[in-house]
Amino acid sequence: MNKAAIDNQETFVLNLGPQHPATHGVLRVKLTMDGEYIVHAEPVLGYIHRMHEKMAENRTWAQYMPNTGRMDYLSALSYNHGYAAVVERAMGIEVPERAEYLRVITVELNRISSHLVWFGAFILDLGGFTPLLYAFDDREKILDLLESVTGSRLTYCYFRFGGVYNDIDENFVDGTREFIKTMRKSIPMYHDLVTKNIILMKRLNDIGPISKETIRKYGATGPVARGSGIDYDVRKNEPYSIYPEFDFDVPVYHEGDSMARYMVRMDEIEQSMRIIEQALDKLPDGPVMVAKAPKIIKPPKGDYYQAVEAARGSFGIRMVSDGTNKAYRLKLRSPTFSNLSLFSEACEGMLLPDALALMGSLDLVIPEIDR
Amino acid sequence: MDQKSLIDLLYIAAFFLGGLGFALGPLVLANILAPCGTRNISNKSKQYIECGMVPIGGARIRFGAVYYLYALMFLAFDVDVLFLFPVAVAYNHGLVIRDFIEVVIFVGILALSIIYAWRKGVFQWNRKVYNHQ
Amino acid sequence: MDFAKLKEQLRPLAILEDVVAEETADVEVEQEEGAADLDAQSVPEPQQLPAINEVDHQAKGFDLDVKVEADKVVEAAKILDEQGFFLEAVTGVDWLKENQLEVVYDYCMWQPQCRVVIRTRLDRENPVIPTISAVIPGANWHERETHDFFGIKFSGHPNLIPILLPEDSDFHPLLKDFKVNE
Amino acid sequence: MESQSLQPSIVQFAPLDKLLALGRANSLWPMTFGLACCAIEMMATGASRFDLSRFGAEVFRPSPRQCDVMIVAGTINHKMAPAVKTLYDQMPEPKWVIAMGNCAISGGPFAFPGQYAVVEGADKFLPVDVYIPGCPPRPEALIEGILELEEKITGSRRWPRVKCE
Repeated sequence: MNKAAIDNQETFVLNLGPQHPATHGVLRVKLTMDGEYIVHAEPVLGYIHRMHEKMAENRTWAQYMPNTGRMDYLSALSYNHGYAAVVERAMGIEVPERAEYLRVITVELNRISSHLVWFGAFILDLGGFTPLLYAFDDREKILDLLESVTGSRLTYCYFRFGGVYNDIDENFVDGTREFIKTMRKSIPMYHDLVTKNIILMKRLNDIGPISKETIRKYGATGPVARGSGIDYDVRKNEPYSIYPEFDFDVPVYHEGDSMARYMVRMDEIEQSMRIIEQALDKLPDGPVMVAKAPKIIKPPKGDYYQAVEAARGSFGIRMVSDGTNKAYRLKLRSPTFSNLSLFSEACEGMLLPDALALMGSLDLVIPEIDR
Repeated sequence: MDQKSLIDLLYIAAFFLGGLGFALGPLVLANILAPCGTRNISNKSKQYIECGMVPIGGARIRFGAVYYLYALMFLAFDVDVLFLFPVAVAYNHGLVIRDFIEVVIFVGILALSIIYAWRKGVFQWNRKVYNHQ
Repeated sequence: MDFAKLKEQLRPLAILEDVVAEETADVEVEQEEGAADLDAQSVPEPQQLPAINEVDHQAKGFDLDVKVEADKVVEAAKILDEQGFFLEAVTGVDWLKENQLEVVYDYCMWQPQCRVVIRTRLDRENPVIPTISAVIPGANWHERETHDFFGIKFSGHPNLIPILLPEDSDFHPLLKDFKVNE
Repeated sequence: MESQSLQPSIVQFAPLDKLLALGRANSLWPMTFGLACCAIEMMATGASRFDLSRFGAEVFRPSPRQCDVMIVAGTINHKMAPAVKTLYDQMPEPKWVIAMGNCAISGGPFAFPGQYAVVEGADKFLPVDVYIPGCPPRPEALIEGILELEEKITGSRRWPRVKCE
């Protein structure tokens, strides 16, 4: 884009503003446009900054658990898991076997529901309305299951330091198996309805290519990285909880375009179901909460880090504790913050509708970016 | 002004007034029935819609000619459809091959402009190149 | 992961800390001239060791912890960037009692799994640290956010305007002595 | 709140106004104004199981010029407040505001002493008509809120009220 076009007023600045159907929240992108082509895109954040890190400093450790469900409300249980795991690592609490299994089952169910919301919203961005209704219909089944165990539909607060607070019963197990049966029938239907649709192929194939180097330079993780051929999944590379006991594979596509990221998430739904089935088969009995759960949580002095694989990437918590019952500093490393930071470089010179397809394939949840 | 042409004039007048009514009617109704004036806090009612933000820069800039060509293409399709109405009324005595050929020729000539635009690459929407470096 | 090569490269950057004697003394103190630009004014009577220590991943969550001088951060970023690390996060911590601000850089690697933490301490009155966004563009936003919350000035940063707070905000909320004025 | 009161229309007939109110109440077009977690519950309400279109409110218009009701679904913070005011101004009359979720009612979990970023409640600068508590409120609660707004517009409630046993 040569300088002549920019300064003699042939470009205009367009606000892909806070209130926009395609930004799925309050992300604002200042687009300098030359006709339909984007010259420069500059995301502006902070429209839903809710002081999660400031709140960590005047809440006790247990009081902060509901906050973790409100950062990335689509995969809230992974955030519960990250927070519980970092405090357990600091205090050296051993989580009983059954609680670990319950954690994995609920986190993977939550990942499927998050991918279903992404699927519906992404195809909505590209213009198709019906897949959203199918996806939300399946998702409601998951929400019923998770609601029967955790009590809430979206912003979960199910984990405790040392286990989970509520055990599952028989009809949760049957309900989950029933759900997996129906989900295995709807996945081919999604592929026939959407993936094999020529319009989607034309809208996604080699649109928004992101190279491995860009991914590494910006620190993007999760399905965005796996769409560009990087085999990085925190569950496999830095095993935590009991993930090593399940055999599931990590879908990696090498094209690096929006279709690759789309296919990675669609295959991940299948992998999550495999994990859930294995977890349900090997579900041990026993307590769900650690025997002598410490009443007052006072992690020892020092700083600790824990990364978990949330639906959007590797969510990390750096916890600095000074031995009191409140966190001294809690840094939340949100995956979408880094995933979005490569957007302005990736969408240089693209058509506006293609940039929206790229933004949809990055799967953004804005309150998680602004924290 | 014999009887028959008067009735025809009446038809045209009725058709015209009906169209006018359909166009202006909602405007008048909306203005008299809706509460006049909107409540506003930072009196930005008249500001252009730009996702809640203040629009940056004016809209009067030199933009690409491709938009203009796109409008021309719409015109070609629109005129095409517009003339098909009287054609449908005029050729209403059954399927006569001669009528069919005439309509095909009519539509074909109008379609020629679209094919011309297709070959010239209007639909590719590729970027315009600046030659004044 | 074999830390040896990595530790060798990062060793000259680590600041010299007078470590209590019972620290593993197998690492001999090599006071090579190259460290002239370090703050060599503290004559090392007590045993001074470069502050690189391998950390048990299970207990702390990362593998290598390096304390670096404020102006060595860009060099460390270059070394880790060549090794194939990517930047996870930039964290600011406000140590009010020691009147210092700490900046922690988290680096991570895809294959093989390894987490390196680069720490540096800044004086609390005018915290200035060179930016690493030239080496790692991903750090651009992380540094802007740390500047938002702690007021740490990243010298050389392309556009150090608030990213999460309103554009015209001049307060830094995560400092321990932050009081809401209205 | 400094916004003026609702000015009456030029022509006013009681039965005509009742008819208009019934029409308006049963075709409320909400604005896609999802800020945070409540937006996902709003989408779930619009989707297939809870189906907001049974009450005529499933047309979510992105542009404020074509909406009747602004559902504030999420947290308003100081950086977003001017945009919310602009959007409210740009909506044509008659317009209503539903504050969905604790954040829109009173700042919710983010209203703590010493907080610097959240506007504690949409009614600090918007004339809110219906408040829907919950964090996030269930889709049934949002539907109940829309029925509450319909009752406020027409004066009578057409749908049966759920008697909690």
